[in-house]
Amino acid sequence: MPDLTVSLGKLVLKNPVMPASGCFGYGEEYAPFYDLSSLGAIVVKGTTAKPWQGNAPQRIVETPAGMLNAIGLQNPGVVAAKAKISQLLRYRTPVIVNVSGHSIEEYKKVISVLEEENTVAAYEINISCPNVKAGGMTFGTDPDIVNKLITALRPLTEKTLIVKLSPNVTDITEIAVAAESAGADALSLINTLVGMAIDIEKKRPVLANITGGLSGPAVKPVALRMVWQVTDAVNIPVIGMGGISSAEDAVEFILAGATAVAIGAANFVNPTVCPEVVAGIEEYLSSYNYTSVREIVGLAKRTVNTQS
Amino acid sequence: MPDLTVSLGKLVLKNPVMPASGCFGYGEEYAPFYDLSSLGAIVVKGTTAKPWQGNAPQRIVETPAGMLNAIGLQNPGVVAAKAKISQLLRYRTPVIVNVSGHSIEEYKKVISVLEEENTVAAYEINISCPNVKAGGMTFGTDPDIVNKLITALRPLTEKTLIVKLSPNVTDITEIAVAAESAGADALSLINTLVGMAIDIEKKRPVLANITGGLSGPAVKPVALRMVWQVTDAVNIPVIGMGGISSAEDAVEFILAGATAVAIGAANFVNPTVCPEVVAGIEEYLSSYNYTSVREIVGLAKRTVNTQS
Amino acid sequence: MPKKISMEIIEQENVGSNVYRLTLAGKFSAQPGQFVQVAVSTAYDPFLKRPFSVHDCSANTLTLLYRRSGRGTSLLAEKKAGEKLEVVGPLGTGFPMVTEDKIILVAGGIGSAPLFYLLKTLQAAGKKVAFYYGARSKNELILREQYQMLADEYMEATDDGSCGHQGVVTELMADVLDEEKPVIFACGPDGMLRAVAKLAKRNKCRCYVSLEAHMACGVGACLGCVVPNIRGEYVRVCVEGPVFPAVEVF
Amino acid sequence: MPKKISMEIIEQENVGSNVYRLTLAGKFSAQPGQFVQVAVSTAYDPFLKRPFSVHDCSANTLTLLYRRSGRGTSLLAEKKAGEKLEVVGPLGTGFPMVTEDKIILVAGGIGSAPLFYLLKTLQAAGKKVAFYYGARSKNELILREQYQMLADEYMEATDDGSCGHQGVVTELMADVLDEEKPVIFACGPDGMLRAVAKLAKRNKCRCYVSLEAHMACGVGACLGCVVPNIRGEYVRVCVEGPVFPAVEVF
Ligand SMILES: Cc1cc2nc3c(=O)[nH]c(=O)nc-3n(C[C@H](O)[C@H](O)[C@H](O)COP(=O)(O)OP(=O)(O)OC[C@H]3O[C@@H](n4cnc5c(N)ncnc54)[C@H](O)[C@@H]3O)c2cc1C
Ligand SMILES: Cc1cc2nc3c(=O)[nH]c(=O)nc-3n(C[C@H](O)[C@H](O)[C@H](O)COP(=O)(O)OP(=O)(O)OC[C@H]3O[C@@H](n4cnc5c(N)ncnc54)[C@H](O)[C@@H]3O)c2cc1C
Ligand SMILES: Cc1cc2nc3c(=O)[nH]c(=O)nc-3n(C[C@H](O)[C@H](O)[C@H](O)COP(=O)(O)O)c2cc1C
Ligand SMILES: Cc1cc2nc3c(=O)[nH]c(=O)nc-3n(C[C@H](O)[C@H](O)[C@H](O)COP(=O)(O)O)c2cc1C
Ligand code: FES
Ligand code: FES
Repeated sequence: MPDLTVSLGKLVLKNPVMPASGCFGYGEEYAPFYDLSSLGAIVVKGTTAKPWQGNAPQRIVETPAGMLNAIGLQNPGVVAAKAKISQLLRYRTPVIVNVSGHSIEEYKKVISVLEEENTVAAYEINISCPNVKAGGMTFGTDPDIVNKLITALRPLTEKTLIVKLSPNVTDITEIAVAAESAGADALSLINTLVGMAIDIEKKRPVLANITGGLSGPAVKPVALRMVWQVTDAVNIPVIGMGGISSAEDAVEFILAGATAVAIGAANFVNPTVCPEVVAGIEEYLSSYNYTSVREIVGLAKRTVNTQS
Repeated sequence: MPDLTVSLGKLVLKNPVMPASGCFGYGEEYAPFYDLSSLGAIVVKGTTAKPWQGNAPQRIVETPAGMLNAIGLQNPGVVAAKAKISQLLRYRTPVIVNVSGHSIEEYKKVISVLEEENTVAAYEINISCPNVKAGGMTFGTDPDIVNKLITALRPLTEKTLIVKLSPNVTDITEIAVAAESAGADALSLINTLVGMAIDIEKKRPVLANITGGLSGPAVKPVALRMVWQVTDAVNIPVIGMGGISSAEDAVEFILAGATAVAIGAANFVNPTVCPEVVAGIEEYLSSYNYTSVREIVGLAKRTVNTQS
Repeated sequence: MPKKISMEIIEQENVGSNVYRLTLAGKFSAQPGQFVQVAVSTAYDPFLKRPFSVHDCSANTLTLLYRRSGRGTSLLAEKKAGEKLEVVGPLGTGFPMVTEDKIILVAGGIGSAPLFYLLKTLQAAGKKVAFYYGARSKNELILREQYQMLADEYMEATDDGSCGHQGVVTELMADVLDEEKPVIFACGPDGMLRAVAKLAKRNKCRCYVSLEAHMACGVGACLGCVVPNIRGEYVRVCVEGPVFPAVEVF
Repeated sequence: MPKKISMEIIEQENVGSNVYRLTLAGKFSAQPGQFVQVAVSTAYDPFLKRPFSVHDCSANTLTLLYRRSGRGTSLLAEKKAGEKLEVVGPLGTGFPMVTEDKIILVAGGIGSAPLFYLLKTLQAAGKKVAFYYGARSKNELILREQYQMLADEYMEATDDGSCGHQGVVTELMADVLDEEKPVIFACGPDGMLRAVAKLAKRNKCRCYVSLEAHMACGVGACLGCVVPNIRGEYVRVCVEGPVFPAVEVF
């Protein structure tokens, strides 16, 4: 049986598969479908200092091979979230909290509150949510702001600090390098691409927020390219995501350079996709006689370099 | 019968529908399927000063609701292209030539050669091709270079000068404004999103070029959002494209602010999509009693502004 | 407990203009008012599953009643007996069990779908159930005969007068509410639900409404399907609903 | 002239391990070696049409022979008689008419698909046609009986020796080429085509090969399907091909 363990900074995962933030609630929602301890990690919804109400509905719309969402980071705030997070500890798998805010102070607040107890395994700093007016994505498109934010958060915790990057930029490697040099232990990419849909009968945008974030299989080619680029540019591990719906998709990301993968919208379509992907990666490794998933991280790059 | 005519600078089109560059060869390929004079315009393949060989195969790969291409602007060069273009005049519809190059000089050369005769109705300056090593997209991601390029080309022709923008940027409105202020008469958007795919059996990228350009229905939400943004930022008309496969899609782009639309990959799947979209737009207008397509350009914005 | 289950199509019948009754085989149980998410394609387009109320169910079958209205339902309508469908469910919070003996069900068009199973369940529990059915026209009173036959009382109204009272169904209900103070369970278009809720409030009747919303996950994870409650908080139609006390949401 | 045409499935037969013969009704004509593009879905995923050679055609039918190998062909294999398929064709440049009387067709596995129509057309024109059929194993010599019955000469080879000569099909051809200088038409895997072309060259026989490439448009507009010719120029498999003189491309 191939070894599926991977490391993100200090954090060791039993396998490289986790749900993507915002697509798995606070974990309990998918507990009826399988044993959550089969996940490499549980990643919870974007959490802010105070409760956020989120955007007005309509919040989601289906698009070709994907969907747009404009949830607007509805969440009960860090204090209430903390209680929910402790419930997840019984699954004996690391819990990663996605952290959001309008200002550096708000991000700091979330981490400080969660650091009071030793429940969280890692923080994923969301600098890329396209659906909130201030903060959110604006943080993620400017390398200087990214550097400032991560520099401010780094001293607050010894835990693995993951920075989640926006794909809505000219050069994602620039942001990746900024996060790495400010002390990030790992990177997550991609968050959603900004998109929209128009209702031609009502003659107005379908989403109340006008624009939303595109995810699902449609974005996979873009996500994969960015993982390929970023893993060329930094030395910290990358969690690849964007459209992963099968083990084959996950393997593409790992071959492109991702150390781990996260699955978002596919959970909505197939509630058991995460454990299926774990099993499928294992099968793939076995069929080619690899002894560890770590052997194939970035393998497609080495193939290209050898051939050319 | 509603009026379908629209203007792009000095150029008047009988209807707002045209094929997207690179998806319609030099026009003849689709002539067996319908009368090309039913098109608002014919847009031909990216044309360069000298012949370009293009990239090695494999050049295309299907993706969820879309495709990646890495053609690399294979074309016979402007002199040979000129002959093909004159063949198109018999269709009595304007011919728009997509112009590419590695340097400002090369772009200038293409226009100069085509200006020798009065065959071309408009130039679409491609500053956004992701599949060529130098030039191409690099031109399209820096507002200063865009301004310089268009400023250099503007004096060469009195014809309508369209600038085709890349979606692979943090802020597309910045590039749009740069093109407008340098004298562009219209803008085309979007070109393809940079993406990739990996063959998990061969463990290497599917495309010989490694990355390619994503197009088709998958990208429609992103394209529509960018048309919405750009038409807020500039006063020149926009040709909207990216994933349009039906009249409903085309109407979404027009409601978002596009004056005309272009259809790319959908031609490959449905060779008669262009005339079907023309007919469908007309039907839509009739069903809501609009007398002209121009009445609904940007209507979704006015709806939002009225409601909020 | 919801589960993901592959069910075989036993029968697909066209039971009215653009309305289909789909019977699926497989171990399944649900409360009235709960729903399922159904895969309409095995490819990535259409991408999301489609939510449908449980129209009927027994230990080994699940029946859905749906209107062909878009891409997904069109694909669904083409499926034939023998094909398999992936279904996730049962989902959501259905109609509550109540102690009152007199109950009124109010259906608007295809909104009748969940009320068939509810009607049968209530009657099995010994309740007297009146069925009020409204639609634009007679052909949208889908399966009216089955409700007419089963219900203890049956009333109908159409906008165009092609069947029953000409007008809206609430016009038939005012007196009964005033006199009998029944519990009301309603499903149908938003406008009808609001009218029913208003009437219920005025007559001090308890009223529950089943809502619709665009859904992605159907299990409470994405927060895509929310509606504002009376306190302005966003609640999930797929978990806290689809059935809500009318006073909570209107 | 290619056209877009909606054709009805008359028959879909499984004629071998994972191989299907699909017969479609509709006005259609083509040259041997030409191909069609077939829509495998009405949704946007899978997105592109799939290219298949004309296996046979008459004034009112088109027959395809295809191997189920991926998502698109799996969807195609599920289609039933009575369903409609959108087809674009005929496309490309097929096998040329030649003046020589002795012709050898060389098929590798499913590469036999276009050679059936070619065989019949050549025989109708009075040619003597030898059919050389190679595959890994007997079960991949799809429809071998039909070729055996029709061809003027028939030879077969399998890698595993389960049928005919054990080895590659080119091993059977050397003598004939040397003596009779036939024209060779070949379709099959790239390795086989190259071996055939090499043998043809050595024996100074004219040789035509039918190539495959990943296609988007199928009509010459996208430049997606190119292969390098001997001058290093990229030529389109969908227009200049799929049949090329072997000396042009190898
Ligand atoms: C809890 C619940 C129960 C339902 N029960 C039934 C039922 O029993 N019978 C029935 O006919 N319909 C029911 N509906 C509505 C049904 O889900 C939609 O008619 C269906 O999703 C339309 O899909 P489509 O692909 O044909 O339409 P499209 O318009 O092509 O769908 C596009 C997207 O919008 C969503 N959508 C479209 N219309 C609705 C709608 N009215 N409500 C929610 N999402 C929608 C689709 O799910 C899909 O994601 C129910 C909806 C909900 C939320
Ligand atoms: C001119 C021509 C004629 C052909 N004739 C036949 C025939 O008669 N019988 C037959 O069985 N096959 C034929 N093929 C191959 C056939 O097109 C592929 O087997 C088919 O496209 C696979 O589709 P899929 O969705 O099942 O595979 P997938 O791998 O899921 O397809 C993914 C993408 O790759 C393309 N693709 C995959 N394999 C091939 C291939 N071998 N060649 C070209 N594109 C490919 C698909 O078209 C699609 O765009 C022909 C190919 C060409 C180019
Ligand atoms: C409904 C929804 C809510 C999301 N919420 C968050 C969030 O709170 N924080 C975050 O960093 N990303 C959020 N995302 C982005 C996902 O985590 C993921 O980056 C993106 O969806 C791409 O993956 P996918 O294509 O597999 O969905 C959300 C995505 C969706 C679809
Ligand atoms: C095969 C192919 C070739 C293309 N070649 C060009 C080109 O030469 N010049 C250009 O400006 N855009 C080119 N494009 C981009 C298209 O014109 C269009 O901007 C893009 O495909 C988005 O539209 P679509 O989604 O409708 O295909 C090409 C696209 C494809 C798919
Ligand atoms: S549909 Fe996802 S929370 Fe309700
Ligand atoms: S497939 Fe488009 S040119 Fe051949």
